[in-house]
Amino acid sequence: MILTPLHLCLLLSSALFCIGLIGALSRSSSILVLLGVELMLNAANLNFIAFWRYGPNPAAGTGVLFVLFSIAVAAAEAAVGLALVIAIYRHQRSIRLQDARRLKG
Amino acid sequence: MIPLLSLIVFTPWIGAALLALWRGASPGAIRGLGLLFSLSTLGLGLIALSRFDPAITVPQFGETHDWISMLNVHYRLGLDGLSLVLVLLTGIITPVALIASWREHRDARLFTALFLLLQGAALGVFLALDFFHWFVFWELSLVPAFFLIKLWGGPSATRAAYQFVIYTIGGSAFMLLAFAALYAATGTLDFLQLGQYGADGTLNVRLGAIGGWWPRAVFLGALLGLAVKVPLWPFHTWLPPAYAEAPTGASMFLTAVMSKMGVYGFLRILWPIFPTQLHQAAPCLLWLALGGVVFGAFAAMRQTDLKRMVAYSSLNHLNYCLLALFALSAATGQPGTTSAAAAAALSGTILQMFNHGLSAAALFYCVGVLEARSGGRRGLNDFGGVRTAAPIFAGLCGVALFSSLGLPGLNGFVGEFLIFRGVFGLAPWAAAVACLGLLATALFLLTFWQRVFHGPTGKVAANFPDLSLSEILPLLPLIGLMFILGVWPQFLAKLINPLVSLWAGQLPLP
Amino acid sequence: MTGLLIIALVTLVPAAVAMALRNVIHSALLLILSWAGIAAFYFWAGAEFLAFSQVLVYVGAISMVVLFAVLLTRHTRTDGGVAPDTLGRALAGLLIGGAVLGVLFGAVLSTPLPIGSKPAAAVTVHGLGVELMERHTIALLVVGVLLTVALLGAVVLAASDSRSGPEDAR
Amino acid sequence: MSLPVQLLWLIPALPLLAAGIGSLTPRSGRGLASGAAIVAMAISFLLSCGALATALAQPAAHLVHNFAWFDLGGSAVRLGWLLDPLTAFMCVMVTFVGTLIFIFSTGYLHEDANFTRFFCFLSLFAAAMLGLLVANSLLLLFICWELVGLASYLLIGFWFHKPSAAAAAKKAFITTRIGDLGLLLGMLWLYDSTGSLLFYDGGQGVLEATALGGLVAQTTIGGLAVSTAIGLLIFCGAIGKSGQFPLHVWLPDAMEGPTPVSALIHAATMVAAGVFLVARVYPLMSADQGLAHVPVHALTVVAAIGAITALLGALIAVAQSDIKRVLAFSTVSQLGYMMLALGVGSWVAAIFHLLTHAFFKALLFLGSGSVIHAAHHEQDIRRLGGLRGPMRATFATFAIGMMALAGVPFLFSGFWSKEAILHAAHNWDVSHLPLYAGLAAVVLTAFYMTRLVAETFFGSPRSEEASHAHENSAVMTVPLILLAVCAVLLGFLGTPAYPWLQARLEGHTEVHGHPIFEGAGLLMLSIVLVAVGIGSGWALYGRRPRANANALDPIEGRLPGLFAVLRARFGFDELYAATVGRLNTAMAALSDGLDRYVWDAAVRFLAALGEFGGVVNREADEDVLNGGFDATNDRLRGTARSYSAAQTGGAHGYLRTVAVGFVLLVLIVMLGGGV
Repeated sequence: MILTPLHLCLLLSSALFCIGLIGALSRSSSILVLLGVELMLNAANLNFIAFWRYGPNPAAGTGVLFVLFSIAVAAAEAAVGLALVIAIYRHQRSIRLQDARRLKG
Repeated sequence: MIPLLSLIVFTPWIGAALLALWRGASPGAIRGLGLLFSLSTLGLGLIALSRFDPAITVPQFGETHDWISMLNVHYRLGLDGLSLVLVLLTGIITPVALIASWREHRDARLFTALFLLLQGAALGVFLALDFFHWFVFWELSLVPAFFLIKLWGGPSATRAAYQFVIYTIGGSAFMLLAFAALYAATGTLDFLQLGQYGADGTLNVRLGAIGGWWPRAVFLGALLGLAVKVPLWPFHTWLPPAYAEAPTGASMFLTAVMSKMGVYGFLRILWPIFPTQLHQAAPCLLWLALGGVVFGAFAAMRQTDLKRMVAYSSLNHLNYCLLALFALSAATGQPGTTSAAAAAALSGTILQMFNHGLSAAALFYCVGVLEARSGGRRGLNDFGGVRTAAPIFAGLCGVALFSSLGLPGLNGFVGEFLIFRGVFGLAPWAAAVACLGLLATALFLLTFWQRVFHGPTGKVAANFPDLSLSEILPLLPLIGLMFILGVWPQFLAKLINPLVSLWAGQLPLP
Repeated sequence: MTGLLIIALVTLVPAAVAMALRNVIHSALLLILSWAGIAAFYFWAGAEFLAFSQVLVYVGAISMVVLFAVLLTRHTRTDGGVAPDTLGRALAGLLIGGAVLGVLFGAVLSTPLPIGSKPAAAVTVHGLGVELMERHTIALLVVGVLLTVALLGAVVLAASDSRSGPEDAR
Repeated sequence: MSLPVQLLWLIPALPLLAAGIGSLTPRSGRGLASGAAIVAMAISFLLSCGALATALAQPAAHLVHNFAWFDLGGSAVRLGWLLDPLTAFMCVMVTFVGTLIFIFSTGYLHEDANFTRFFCFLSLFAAAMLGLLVANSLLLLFICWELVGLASYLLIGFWFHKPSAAAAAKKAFITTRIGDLGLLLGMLWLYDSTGSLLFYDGGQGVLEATALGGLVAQTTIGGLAVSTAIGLLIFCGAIGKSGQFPLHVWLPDAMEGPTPVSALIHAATMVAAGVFLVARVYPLMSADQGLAHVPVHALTVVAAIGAITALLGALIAVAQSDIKRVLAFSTVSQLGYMMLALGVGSWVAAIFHLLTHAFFKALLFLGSGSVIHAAHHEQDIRRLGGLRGPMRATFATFAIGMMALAGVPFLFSGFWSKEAILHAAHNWDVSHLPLYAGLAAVVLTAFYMTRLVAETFFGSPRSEEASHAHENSAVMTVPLILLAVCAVLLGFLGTPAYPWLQARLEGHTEVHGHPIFEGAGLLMLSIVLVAVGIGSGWALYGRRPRANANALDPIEGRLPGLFAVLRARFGFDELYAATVGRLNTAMAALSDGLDRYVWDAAVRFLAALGEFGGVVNREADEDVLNGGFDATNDRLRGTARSYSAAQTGGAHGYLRTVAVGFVLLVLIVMLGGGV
């Protein structure tokens, strides 16, 4: 079993992902939940770069482009998500995620 | 370029819509509007007549628009000699029938609107060249007819109306299925295209490819739908109650125009599209048509209700048309068949359609007058001596009776003579048997005339005012045409002759 | 290899602390550090342009937005009190997160990953631009539209509704 | 003055125009209607004389003028006018007799309320008959033929308020229509075989050699030549119209009409049409004469029917007591003579007799009309009597008519024409039976006519009405006198010594007479027979006039059985009522029953089936399908409720579920030995 740099990169991204996940699962502030989700997204980006870097054809730049779009989408997501938080706050006078369950089926 | 045919079809519907929307219309306005819109057909029909070139045998004034391109359905209208004759007939009968209904005071607005709806649907049937909207018009005509019978009819009108509609729809359902199969096999619903497939045998090949019995089943379906409509004996039992219970105007229209839709269907659809199947079935169908001619006339003799009697006479007359057609189809390809006989049979059929429209409508009108004068009675024995009290009425009714009887010099003779001439050339024994029908017709029509008009003046006839001028008015065009066509049939013959010659010439004669 | 370890430390430790802190402002500030670490990783991996983008977007923009959001929602009730369900949820989160971590680690470690022999060719900014404008033009346009729509949506959602009546306050 | 054939249509058109005027004239316009009718008829008479002049100028030619009526297929249905001596003589006769009858009618129907209508119908009748005469197409002839039937229907039923008149009119129309159907079929057959219905068409007509040759060459059912079959079918029409056995039953009933109508029907128009028809298509009827191996020749049938009718009519006439019925049956009998003549091959003799008969029968009917009018519509000869005194002009003319009909020798026209027929029958080589029937009818005719005159005019009045009778006005007597003159003179056109009429009819321009003694034996025999008839009649009825109206007839007293049979007209009416009438009723009942109990029942059964299906369907819907659906729905709803409990609305829970699910999935994949 040889630990290559790619393995390390993947372990890094996995750890980051799990930190984000734990944050998102355990915190009740919706802002922090969003930040956790943001971390998970970043962890995924790390994987793209890692595979691009150590993949068979790094000259293509596909991974870079993918991450670039991903960042753009993440920016949009962050903006909309935080705006939602503010909207929820305005209605609920609270940013606790467990209070926002009015859409329950 | 004015879409003349669309105008012909839809102008009555515009009138119907106007009447339906105009809530506070006065009776005078309703009558005027109704008459105006129903006369539009005659006016536009005359324009078509003036521009019509009889020498061109394909449908003229054609209008083709894509409609449902996914189903290869097109909006196609066209007018050939046959359609023109029927459009003119509709144009003449509808205003007359509307005027005859003027004594109908109950909800005249709805009555007139329904009538115009019926007129438009009938015209659509005569002009459509694509099965899709042809069938829409065909079925649509039942709706106003149903309400006209049910709401304004006699005591047992509801039953008659239901019987009429269900029976007819039952037949049409089979026809619809048949055409669905045709569409599946050929991918088109265009009559002319289908006619071509029928003539060159493509249709049989394609239907046969589905299954061996399909060509026959499809033919039978289409036949059933049309046979009920005409009606071919013995699919006629809806006819006497429906005609008898309907209000006078509706009876006139039903017998004069709607029954023609069936015969038209035979000529336009069944005969061109299914020549081989019809040829196989014709010897059998010939018996049925003969049954209609003979039994229809004899059954009429037995009726004591005048309207039922006239209804049976309609059955008898319409079966002459079918007799000619079936004789033609049965004889196709047989030795001894001449195109002269074929042309006579076809011309006779078309003329008979027009003539029967005139005379049957006039007879129903006369019975309607009797009914109105006697407080709703129309028994054969309720009258007597009416001629003494109302000589003008007796005279006009007599002309209608003798026209229906086929007296030479009046219109009925020409059609019947040609049919007999054709049938004799194609199936001599059938012509000989059909003569019985002629005799019985004379017998019951003269009985009608004798019991109602002759003899000592009866109770009803004692205070029986003669026709007023406004009552004579609707009869005059009918009676006038009876004389004109009786003496000068060339008027109609020249319209249809090139078409008929073409049809007769196309038959595979030996 | 060392660089990568340093980067991992810089990235993971602030992230973990940020998720554990009670004060949201502090969490946000620590996360900026973590994002910077990720930018460093990009740089290390040879994607310089991405590293700059990461800095600009996350460190520059998103962190500011987060801070604004925190400030806007802060003044009434802090996320202070530990509700009865909070502890249980934290425990469940740790448990599940640990499980995921274990699974992922197991998966990564049990997979042999051969590495391409070629060293990474530098992707130039010029090359990226050409790629974006030629092969991915449509995607670029779509992203542009997406950003515009997201911006408008965020404005609409966050804008204080002046007409908000009692039924909105429900 | 001569009339070109192109204008021949004017002859029927003028009375038609008068009919149109009459139909539109209000009841008060008596003068207009009758005036128009008489003037039109008189002008037609002059035109007919012109036509006669044209025809006699070239008697062998058939002058025709054909035209298309309407297009049919590649050709057209064509009609036309035909002018030959036959047409011309008939036109002259019809218009002349018609004019006199019209004039007579103005007096006879003076008091009738429907006077204008009467003249309208009369003109229509005459127009139809004239149209029939000038037709060069069997189709046009048939059209006019039917119109004759219509007009006779209207006129016989003129007094329609009398149920008997209405019934008689219907009977006449229907009975003749039975024959007409034969004519129709014959016409169709002819049309189908030759492609034309024109009589003469420059070699293409159906009566010309080409067409006839074709028709004779083909055989049909029973080995008959097609021409024979067609001829017999056409003859059916003649049987109906001319009151031949077995369709003679309508003719006596037709006496219900006003007497001028009877005169017109019996003399000039309707019954003559049948004889004319056979004479017109004579080339067709006689085309099969050359064939040896056919079962029957058309003309043989004609002769047989004619002989039977001649004898039958004469026998029945002996026992009738209504003055008009006696004359009616004498018409039947005389028409039988004409048919006999046609059958034995001498159509010119038939036409000769037709012409003379027209005059003296019109004379007799108008005379009887004069009597009836004078005696206030008393028609029973047993209640008349003694009219010789008060009605001198009527008596004199009636007697002339009677002698012409009975065939009193030399002076009277009936004698010559009847002799011509008997002579022809004598020369017929197939059988002599028609001759014997004819000779028997000669005796009977003389006998019953003597009886009629004796009962009516001799003796003393036997009723109130008869005793008050007096001579009618000049408008009625002058036509009688004119007709009487003609009844005498007309015979000299066709005596054996100088048979001018026959020669012209046959198309010869010069006349070949025979010495009168050539057939002297037959001539003497018939003179003797006439004498026997008149003598026995006078012996029975003239010498000892009936005492009162209820006295037994002398024959009735001696041979009551025979007399009853004759009076009942051999029971033909009853026979037909029992057979044809019943068949008809049965047929109607069958048709109606089929409708009611078979077809309608079938429809009802189908409807009931449908209804039953509906009921079954409803039950099935409510109990089975609906119940099943309801249960399924309940269960679904319960399940859904339990599932929806997982839908907490809390984002944490969802995220947690996803994570757990992810772990589980990965574990499954890894432990399952997949990747």
